[in-house]
Amino acid sequence: MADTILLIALVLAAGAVLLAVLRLLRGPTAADRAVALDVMTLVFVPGMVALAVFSGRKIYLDVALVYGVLSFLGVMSLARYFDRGI
Amino acid sequence: MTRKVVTLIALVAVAGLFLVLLRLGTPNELGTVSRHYVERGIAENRAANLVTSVVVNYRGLDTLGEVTVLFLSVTGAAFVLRRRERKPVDARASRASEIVQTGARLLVAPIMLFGVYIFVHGHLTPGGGFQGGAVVASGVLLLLLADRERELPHGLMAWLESLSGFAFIVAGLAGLWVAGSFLANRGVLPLGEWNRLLSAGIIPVIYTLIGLKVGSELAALLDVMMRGEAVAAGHGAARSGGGRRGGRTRGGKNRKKGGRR
Amino acid sequence: MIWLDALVCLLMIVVAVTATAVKNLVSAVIMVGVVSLLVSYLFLRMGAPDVAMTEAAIGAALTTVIFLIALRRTGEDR
Amino acid sequence: MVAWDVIGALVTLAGSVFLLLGAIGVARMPDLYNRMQAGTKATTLGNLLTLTGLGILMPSWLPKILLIAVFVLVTNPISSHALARAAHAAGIPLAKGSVKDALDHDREAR
Repeated sequence: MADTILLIALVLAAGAVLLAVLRLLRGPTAADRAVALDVMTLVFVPGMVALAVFSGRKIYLDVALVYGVLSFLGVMSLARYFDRGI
Repeated sequence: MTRKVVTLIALVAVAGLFLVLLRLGTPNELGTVSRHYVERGIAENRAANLVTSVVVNYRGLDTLGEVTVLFLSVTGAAFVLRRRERKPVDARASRASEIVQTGARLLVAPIMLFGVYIFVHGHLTPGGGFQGGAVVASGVLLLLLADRERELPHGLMAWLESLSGFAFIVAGLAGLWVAGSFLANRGVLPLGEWNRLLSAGIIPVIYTLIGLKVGSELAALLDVMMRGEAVAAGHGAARSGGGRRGGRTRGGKNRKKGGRR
Repeated sequence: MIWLDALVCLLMIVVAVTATAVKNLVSAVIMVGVVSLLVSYLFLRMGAPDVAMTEAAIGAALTTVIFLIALRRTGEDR
Repeated sequence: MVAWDVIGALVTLAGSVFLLLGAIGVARMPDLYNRMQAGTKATTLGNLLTLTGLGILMPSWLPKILLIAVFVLVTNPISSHALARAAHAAGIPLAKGSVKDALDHDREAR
């Protein structure tokens, strides 16, 4: 029961990644691509946590934590670049 | 166009090959050296994370070389980009908004604390000096993104960087004196109990030194690059004159549409 | 979950090839960031948390910002 | 304790539904600002729900997973805000059907 539901959730998340990559490849401006990068990070952080849960290794959580803490800096530096701030 | 499609197909084929190798290519038995690390590594160094004892102890000289390479590249970048007087690179540069500045003030301390956690716990959890140093430098990056004109404590950074490099060498020489080989772990510090913070002898000390060194070096690199004079300043200004607003993104869009079809 | 690994590998290759082909350099930098994210997930999937964490710490922010500063300083951003 | 497993899986499913909806918005919306709206609000909610569901599945890890969730919750709006403002300042146009540009109005007034 729970496994089936989790499998469906995984398929939905994979679909979200596919759509975000579509926008990344098509996106007319660089800012659209930055949005796609943001969405992909937000999908992959729970993906890494799910990998940790399924494989039962708590140390994998540290990697997800690094991405959760640092990913916004990439988008923010892109924003400051468009602003001519860096 | 055709060439791109052919390249894409070839790369997808290589990807399929890699997927097959992912399942088939794992070797079933270890070599002599790897078997020694796997079987005796925990007993010899008592580090819960075996990778750490390979990186810092068994391949310690290699790590010293990596730190030196990073130091040399940062020094080179600083020599190329240094400038004497301060002036904004672009007069049209805008300041960060209030929300970004407040968020930066709020988040710098947690991010740096997280970096310190990564390199202090290098012998217990994944990560170590390089990763923790990169996270600390990202905290500095957040400060610089919120306010470009911010003055970092350069004297403190220079002292941290050189003292930690010096202490790394001293730790290696201590191993040479006590145990007879450079960067040896045996007998320099007590090994302690497995999976505790104060364990694994000299490994956490060295990883903390590496973390401080890498963090201050990367922060200095970011600082130098952000303040650095535009190499092609006159050139760029001449080309960007007029129609600047939106020209970059929209022009890029049109060119790209032509290019990708 | 081999289909998920295959999907991630495929997406990684497609994004990497597009990063070399795209004309706008800032877009290429963003795509390099995406490749770094996917490769970090793959490292984790293959059981190498240390390598994955290195990729995450370097690729999430530092490479992006260093590329961007270099583009700005050389005036090659158009 | 089977019931908690099912509850955690259901919360995870709800979160991934939001992730998918956000990604559909990113792919289908007409201009950058609408895409950003879908791609940051909906996916942040999906991210938080997914992390909570996985935390329910693995209760002893809940503190660390919630730490990740708190960081995402604090950091992501900051970067989206900065990106939206920067895109507006760089002159990326609104969609055809837009009726009001409040930020532009705000800048004119100042």
